[in-house]
Amino acid sequence: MRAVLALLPAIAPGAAEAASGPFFSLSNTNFVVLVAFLLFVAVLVHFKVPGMLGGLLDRRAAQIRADLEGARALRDEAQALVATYARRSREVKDQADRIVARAREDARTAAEEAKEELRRSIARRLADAEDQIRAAEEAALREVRDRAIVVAVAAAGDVIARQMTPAAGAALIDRSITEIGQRLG
Amino acid sequence: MAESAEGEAGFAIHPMDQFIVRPLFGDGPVHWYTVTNVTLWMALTVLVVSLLLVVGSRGRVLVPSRMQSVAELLYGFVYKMVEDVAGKDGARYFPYIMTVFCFVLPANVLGLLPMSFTTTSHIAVTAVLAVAVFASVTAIGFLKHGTHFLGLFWISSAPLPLRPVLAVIEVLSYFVRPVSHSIRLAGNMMAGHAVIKVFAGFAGALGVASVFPVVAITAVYGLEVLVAFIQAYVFTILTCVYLRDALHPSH
Amino acid sequence: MATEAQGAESAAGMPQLDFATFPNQVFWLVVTLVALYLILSRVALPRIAAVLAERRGSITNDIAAAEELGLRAREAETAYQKALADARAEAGRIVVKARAEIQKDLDAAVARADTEIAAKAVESQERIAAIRASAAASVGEVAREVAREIVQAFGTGADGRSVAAAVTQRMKG
Amino acid sequence: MEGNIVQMGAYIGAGLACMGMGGAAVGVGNVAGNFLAGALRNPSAAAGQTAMVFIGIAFAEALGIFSFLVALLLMFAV
Repeated sequence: MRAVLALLPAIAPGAAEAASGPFFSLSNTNFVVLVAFLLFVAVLVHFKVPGMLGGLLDRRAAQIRADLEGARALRDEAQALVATYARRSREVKDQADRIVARAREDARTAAEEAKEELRRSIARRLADAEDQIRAAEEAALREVRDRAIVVAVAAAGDVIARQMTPAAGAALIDRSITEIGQRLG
Repeated sequence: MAESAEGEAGFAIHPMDQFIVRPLFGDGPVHWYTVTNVTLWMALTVLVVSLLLVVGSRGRVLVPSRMQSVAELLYGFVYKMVEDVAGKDGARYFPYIMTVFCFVLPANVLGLLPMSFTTTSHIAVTAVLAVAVFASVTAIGFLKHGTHFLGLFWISSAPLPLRPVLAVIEVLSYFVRPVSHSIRLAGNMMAGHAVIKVFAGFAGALGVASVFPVVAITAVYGLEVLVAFIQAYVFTILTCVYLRDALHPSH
Repeated sequence: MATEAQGAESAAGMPQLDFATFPNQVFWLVVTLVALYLILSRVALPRIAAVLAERRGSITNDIAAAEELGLRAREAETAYQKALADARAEAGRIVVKARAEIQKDLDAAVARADTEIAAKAVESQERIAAIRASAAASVGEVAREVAREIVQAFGTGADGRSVAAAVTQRMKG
Repeated sequence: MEGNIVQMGAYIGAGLACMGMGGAAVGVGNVAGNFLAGALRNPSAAAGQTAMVFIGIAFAEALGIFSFLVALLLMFAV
């Protein structure tokens, strides 16, 4: 606009020539129109029309920036959400691995404990069984021995009873008395 | 006639002098190639448009500067107008319509400057524009629809006996289009500038009271700014309307 | 005014109807329109259209990307939940499987222990039987031995034959 | 009063032609007034019809411009 205004004097001669007389005169319609035009521009400036138009344009720019940034923010937000889920899903692998590993570990320890327990109980059962067997064997041995003694005593009694005569009995008694006397003495 | 006007009452009223086409350098006959004030102001129009649309959009930034914002608003305004009025397939012709708009609007606005020359106040200029629009729209109509384009004049919704009469009227109004199209623009621009000049002519004889004509001219300036924009808008939207008639003659 | 003689009347009246200037105006108008059209269609309009399209594209792209990312986030969430549930199920399956294996091992071990115990029991049974059998043989011998000792302790001499006969007698009865 | 009777006729004709502008004024006022009345009744529909209003005003005004043109022609070109 200003550049165009500056151009005006260059082309003015042609126009000014049309209306004869000096330029700065009320008789020169070009001058009058120029004054009115400047007044019109002054009125516009006074009512801040250029500022209003500038403000309108600035508001448009601000609106566009807000739109752009709103969309960008929306996208960033979604991206952040995805990132958190990506992180979490990476963690979930660890977590899942941990869960599985813990389960496997638990199972293993449980198995070991159970085996240990089983080994102990089997050992106990074996020990019991062996004790029982040993007792049974001893009982068998003892029974055999007892029977041998019973048989021996009874057989000895039989033999002695068959051989015992009155004389021999008296002699036995005598020897027994002396034996007692010896022992008492 | 001019002498008699000069002789009367001391008023220097030459409202039409501002429209005289004269050579820019020296005096002489106006040949078709002569560089005249027409050349100058049309060149200024091109300059303003280039400044606004080419230099203004130079940055190509997403958040526009003021100049770029103006360029985008102009673009969006005309594009929306073409799309709304002429339809989606009218968007192909958007550059042509934008060219028309980008000639008429700056020419109108530049004509408001004091001592300027208003190219659009000349019937020769607006007639060329209007005839160009008329011819190209008619050509588009026939190229797109062949003889169906003539259905534009045959109002099939009207009662049969009335149709020939209506057809005559429609054809007449179709051919009046470029006339009214061109004279509306030129007449509007001419009238406002002539009024301003007439008021300015009063000032010389009024002395101190010439404040009144000056204030009146200021008021007319406000009206003229409006008229400059509205006439550019109307010229462009009528172009779109004619284009729509060519693209969709059934409506 | 500043016009030629032949056009003076009309030019002074209405310059718009001074046909002498028409070729000039039409010529320059055509030049102007062509220049404007070239400037607009070659430089200005594509540039502005590109800026507008880029802006709109940027916004729609961002919003579309946001929607797509949101979708992916939801998918990731379900995948996350699913992975967690899968892990729990897997853990449960592992525990069940491990328990079954342990049970199998335990059963096998118990069976082995049972057979071992059973074998030992059989062995001890045999040993007891052997003891008994050997005892039946050795009882007579031991009893003869002991009986002779007893008889001798009573001072009455006894021959081995009678003692053995007595023992045999006893063992039969 | 000296003068040309043709010129007198032309000036009278120009003045008469200016009456056509009154018709244009009535037409433009009619369009604008009816639009305003309609817009006040249904403000939501008004925004979409501003283009039609301008087209209507332009048509009505063009006829006034024609009479103005006739006046100019009579004054300066006849």
